[in-house]
Amino acid sequence: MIKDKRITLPIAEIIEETAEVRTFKFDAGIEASPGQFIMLTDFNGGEKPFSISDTDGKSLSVTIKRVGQFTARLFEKRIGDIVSIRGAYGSSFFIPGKNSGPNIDAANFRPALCGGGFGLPPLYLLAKKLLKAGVPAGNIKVISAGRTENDLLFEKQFGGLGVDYTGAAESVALMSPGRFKGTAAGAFAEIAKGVTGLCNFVYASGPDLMMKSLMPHFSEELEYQFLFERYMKCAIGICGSCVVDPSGIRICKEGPALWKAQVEQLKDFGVYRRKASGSIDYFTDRMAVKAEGAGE
Amino acid sequence: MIKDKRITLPIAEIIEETAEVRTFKFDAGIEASPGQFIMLTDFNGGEKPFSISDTDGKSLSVTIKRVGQFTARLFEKRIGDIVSIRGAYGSSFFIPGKNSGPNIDAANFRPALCGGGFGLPPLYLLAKKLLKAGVPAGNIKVISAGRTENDLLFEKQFGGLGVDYTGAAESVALMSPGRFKGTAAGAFAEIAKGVTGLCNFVYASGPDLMMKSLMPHFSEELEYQFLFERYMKCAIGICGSCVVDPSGIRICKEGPALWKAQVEQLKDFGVYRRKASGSIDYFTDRMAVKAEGAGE
Amino acid sequence: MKELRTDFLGVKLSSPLVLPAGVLDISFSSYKLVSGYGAGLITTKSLTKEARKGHEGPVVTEVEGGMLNCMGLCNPGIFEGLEEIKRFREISNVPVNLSIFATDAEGFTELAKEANSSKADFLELNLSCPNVSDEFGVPLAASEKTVAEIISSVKSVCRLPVIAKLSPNVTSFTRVALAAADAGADALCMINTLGPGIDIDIEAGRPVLFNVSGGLSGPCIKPIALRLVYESRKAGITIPIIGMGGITSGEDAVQMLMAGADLVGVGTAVYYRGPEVFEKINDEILSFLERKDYHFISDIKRII
Amino acid sequence: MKELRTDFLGVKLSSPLVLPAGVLDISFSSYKLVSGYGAGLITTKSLTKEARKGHEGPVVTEVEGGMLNCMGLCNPGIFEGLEEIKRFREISNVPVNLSIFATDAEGFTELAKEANSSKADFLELNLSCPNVSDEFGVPLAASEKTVAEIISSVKSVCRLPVIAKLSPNVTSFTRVALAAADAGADALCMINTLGPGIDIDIEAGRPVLFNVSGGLSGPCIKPIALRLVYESRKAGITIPIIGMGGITSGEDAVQMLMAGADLVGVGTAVYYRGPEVFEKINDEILSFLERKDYHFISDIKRII
Ligand SMILES: Cc1cc2nc3c(=O)[nH]c(=O)nc-3n(C[C@H](O)[C@H](O)[C@H](O)COP(=O)(O)OP(=O)(O)OC[C@H]3O[C@@H](n4cnc5c(N)ncnc54)[C@H](O)[C@@H]3O)c2cc1C
Ligand SMILES: Cc1cc2nc3c(=O)[nH]c(=O)nc-3n(C[C@H](O)[C@H](O)[C@H](O)COP(=O)(O)OP(=O)(O)OC[C@H]3O[C@@H](n4cnc5c(N)ncnc54)[C@H](O)[C@@H]3O)c2cc1C
Ligand SMILES: Cc1cc2nc3c(=O)[nH]c(=O)nc-3n(C[C@H](O)[C@H](O)[C@H](O)COP(=O)(O)O)c2cc1C
Ligand SMILES: Cc1cc2nc3c(=O)[nH]c(=O)nc-3n(C[C@H](O)[C@H](O)[C@H](O)COP(=O)(O)O)c2cc1C
Ligand code: FES
Ligand code: FES
Repeated sequence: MIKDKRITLPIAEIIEETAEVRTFKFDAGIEASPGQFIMLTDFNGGEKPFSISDTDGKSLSVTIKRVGQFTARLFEKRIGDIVSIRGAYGSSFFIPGKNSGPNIDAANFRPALCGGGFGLPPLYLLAKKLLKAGVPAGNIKVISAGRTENDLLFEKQFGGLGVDYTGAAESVALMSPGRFKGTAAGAFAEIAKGVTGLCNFVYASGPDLMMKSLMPHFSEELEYQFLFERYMKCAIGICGSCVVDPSGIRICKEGPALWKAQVEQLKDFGVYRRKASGSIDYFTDRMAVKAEGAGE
Repeated sequence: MIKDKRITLPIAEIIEETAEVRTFKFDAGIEASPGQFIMLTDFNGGEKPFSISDTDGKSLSVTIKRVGQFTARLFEKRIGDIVSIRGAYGSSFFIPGKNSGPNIDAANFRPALCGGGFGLPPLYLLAKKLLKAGVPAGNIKVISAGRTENDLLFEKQFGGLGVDYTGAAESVALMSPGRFKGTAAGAFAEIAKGVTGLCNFVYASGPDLMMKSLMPHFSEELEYQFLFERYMKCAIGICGSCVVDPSGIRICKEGPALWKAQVEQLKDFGVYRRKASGSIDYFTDRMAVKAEGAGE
Repeated sequence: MKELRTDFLGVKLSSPLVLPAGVLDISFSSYKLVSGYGAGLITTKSLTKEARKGHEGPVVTEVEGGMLNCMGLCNPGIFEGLEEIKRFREISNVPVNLSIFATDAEGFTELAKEANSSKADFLELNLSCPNVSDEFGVPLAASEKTVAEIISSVKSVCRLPVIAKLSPNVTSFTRVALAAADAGADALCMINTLGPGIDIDIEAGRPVLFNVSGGLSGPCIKPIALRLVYESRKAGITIPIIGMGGITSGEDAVQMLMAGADLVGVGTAVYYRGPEVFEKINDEILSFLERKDYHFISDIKRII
Repeated sequence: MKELRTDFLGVKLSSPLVLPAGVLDISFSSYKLVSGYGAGLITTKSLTKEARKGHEGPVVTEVEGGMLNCMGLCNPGIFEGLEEIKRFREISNVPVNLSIFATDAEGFTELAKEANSSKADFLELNLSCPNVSDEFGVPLAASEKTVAEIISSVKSVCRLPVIAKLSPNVTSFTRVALAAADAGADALCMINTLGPGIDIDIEAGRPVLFNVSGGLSGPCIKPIALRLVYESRKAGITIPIIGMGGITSGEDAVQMLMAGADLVGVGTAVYYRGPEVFEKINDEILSFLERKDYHFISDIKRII
């Protein structure tokens, strides 16, 4: 019996989110929770991890940014083209009353959802599930970070949640003219200021440096979960490619969603990542600036 | 996942039934129905089929006659010696209300159980299960065939069923001085005479020629099941060693308990058996005489 | 209309599914059973000159993903074996592949001569029995030279198309495959059982099989079978290939065809899905053709 | 008192369980994770002179009874690799087996020299990578001569005990094992992955692995691993053997010891039972010793 069945199927729908970001939808009935990811390949070289940005049990979406060779090839695909996915993999985000975490009930749960670049889409699925679990829409603060206004993702979708579920989640767009100008961290501080006492949990998802830049604004007792990206090859916990230092946490298994207590142990967080070979790749100042400044 | 797990364990008990027949009991919780068999080995050469003569779900017994090298070696074993069994295998006997067969309810079920030699013990388990299914003890006629009185098996056990379950099954011993003298078939005819109209099903278990010799005494509409012995190697339906002609029935899978309709198709029944090599071995007159005369 | 019928060395088969040597094929009744369920070609148990009763039991043991067997080439011998084919011919037209086994070219050739007068359609040379090997565990026919010798010799006397059944347990499989084709084999059959392997009963502290080791078959050897078929094609083998090793479902059979096989053997799967497995796999292949809008088996052959 | 402690080439190990090359062993954190769960010896990913990013994905695919992988020897290169061992040494005393890979004796020898200055306890030569082979799919080190050459050359420069890791994909395994022992290997490690094998996606009509084929590991290769260990002993190998291939449970580990191994590798089982598998198997071995009233691992070694 094969535990990990791959599903090969045509692309059902392609949605252009921005010039560089598209959502690919598949008629695949995969059980998945927010924060989890799939591995996707077209059998032409490369199999890459993508967070699940939406699922209703019958269909599943991933939202992909064109960054290199593999994603560029995906952007040439049309509806009906065949790709192959496996998963869902990894740990998922806390949902009050659904899985284990702090003892807060849905009504009193006031989370901030901070996403940078393609870190935002998994927070969309999270927001949907939070609403479904009974968290009042008005309790949910979404902070989206993008380089320019054009990079801001899922503004409409988050707005739509307001329509679908009473009391829309607040979508705060940052770092674009006419809105908040600054970093994700700055926006979080701003939000936190505005809603003091109202935010008792943070979900963050994006580049290390963006997530790390949020932390100085956290009160000591604030509980959080960060969604990590590390180089993934097997995604089933055996190759060691995605392991973080020094705890040996496998981002593909115990992650990608890590708890505060796990994050606090990390010594590579925001400092370095491992490349495909396993060699250490230190974040450069340029990257730091890029990440801090662009939230991506 | 392994479907067919072998159980290796010490012999829990050895009961001397006759000089040449012993019952070996194991503390093995194997699901088994009457008629089914196990494969038994001591890892010293040979793995052989033996019918289950008793089981209560927690322990299991087989009753073995010393006939050749393998069984002789078994007779040297002591309690605590380790052997290995796998199974239970094959089809099982009809039990009214429990599995499919003729539409007779337990109360009106009046079976004759005809066993020759080591064919008798599986009928003991059958009798227990019939009683448990609600067949009145008085309805069950047991015909045991043996060479001499000393070869008659399980007389006490069948008697014991009378003690355990009200209305004992009748144990008719044959071909021994002071009892019925003649063949199993003769005994069956006698019984049938004595209980005309009372017997509406026959179970037979023993050498081909003994079972075949019963048939002339059957009325045309009489339904029956015979328990077959053929050379067995794999016992899981792939090696082809136990297949009977011309239907391709595998005695280890579709058998060993065959229905009338299956028996009627056989052309090897009572004519030949296949040897370990697969070559055909015709029953000789001597064997026929032995089988007819001695029920073994 | 989707179509399972296929042509193999000039003989029409109703299905590409083959009953391989050694599984439910001791007697004509077994052939009948299996062909009745839709196998397109029946291979006999490998026959030797004399009857062999095979190894003492246990002769099979289930392991993760498959099965070990050390039947030990039990068979009734060539003469009784040919009788079984004759009996089958009286009741069925399904083609028969006569498998033979010997330990040298002379022995194979002698048996091949007997095959000339048989009712079989093809002659398969079992060059790969893992139970007959030298002290270092090398199968008799691991060498290109021996394989070529046996095939040429058999071809020189045999009127039937000759199929060489190869062993996966060699360092350089494709070299042997090429040697077999060059020597005149009309088709190749791959793979025989892998290994062999050992199962150990830890309670008894003994090997489970009395012969200690046995050939590995079943689902877990499929990846290796697929590779050897694929690599044989890549190495330039153009004669037909009967691919086998772990084929249990229509998906498996389609994979085998895609890897480059012309026919597909289904052996150990009988354990998992019964002799009905042939009917089931035929149906599953048809559904696949239907769903993907292919028409013939040939449409999917060698497409990877 | 039952005892898992064991001695291996003069080094004390807390358990006979070994993390084999290639599984959760890119970085010191992984070594820590796995040794924390009770592995007695940690093998590094096979290191090459330069960093290698490995093959494009998909690089793994689950198959019946196991897994195919074609990681492609991704590793950070010998220098960064030795740094990982150094980092591990700062936090743990669990012995480390440094695995290296090169394509010829010269390359192995160059790497072995680096090993002299490392914190590793043993040097393992990966002579058996299925991903580096000639056009006929023959692993570089299938020949007795090449194996002997590499080992002698490495032995002449290396201060660490040398373990030769052998490939099961050769016609005559025990001959290669004997050659390795004769050439001075201090221990043997067997087996590397089997095959390789191919998995095919029938919907796409494509091989699943981008490298087409990958080495087979996991439960289904255990029978073959057990046989090769057993046959090595029978052929007269007396140096220690690290046995691996599909070991997933205490029962499996006991089988491997009974077949003749001194230590037991546990790789792919991490997929089925998590990194906790080492703790679980240790416990399962202890229960077995308890139940059968054995005292030491050595009591069950080679008893079949
Ligand atoms: C848990 C997780 C979730 C992700 N979710 C999303 C998502 O929802 N949307 C999205 O657009 N991207 C997501 N990514 C990133 C995505 O995998 C990479 O953008 C993609 O692999 C880039 O491939 P490329 O060939 O186009 O670019 P490349 O030029 O190969 O690489 C560009 C960047 O992607 C990273 N990358 C490349 N291959 C991998 C790999 N196998 N594993 C991890 N990172 C890799 C590189 O480190 C590099 O920083 C996620 C990554 C992880 C680990
Ligand atoms: C379904 C079935 C149920 C059986 N139940 C019992 C039982 O409850 N009690 C009992 O004493 N015996 C039973 N037998 C018969 C038992 O298997 C043989 O007596 C035993 O195998 C003899 O082995 P041996 O080496 O002692 O004798 P051998 O000298 O080897 O043979 C003596 C006889 O046993 C038969 N035999 C040997 N090996 C096998 C085999 N592998 N499969 C079938 N027959 C074989 C031979 O054909 C021969 O007629 C049963 C057989 C079958 C097929
Ligand atoms: C019980 C058994 C007996 C076999 N006997 C033979 C044989 O006599 N001759 C032969 O060439 N192959 C024999 N084989 C090998 C099969 O023909 C086939 O090559 C192998 O089992 C792989 O296919 P499978 O996985 O579908 O069973 C035997 C296999 C099994 C399981
Ligand atoms: C993902 C993966 C990577 C591997 N990488 C290596 C390697 O770099 N060097 C090596 O000698 N063996 C490597 N192997 C082989 C293992 O060390 C081991 O020999 C084999 O997997 C059999 O053991 P198992 O079934 O317990 O995994 C690798 C195996 C796997 C599954
Ligand atoms: S990607 Fe292989 S262990 Fe996580
Ligand atoms: S004993 Fe093998 S098929 Fe019945």
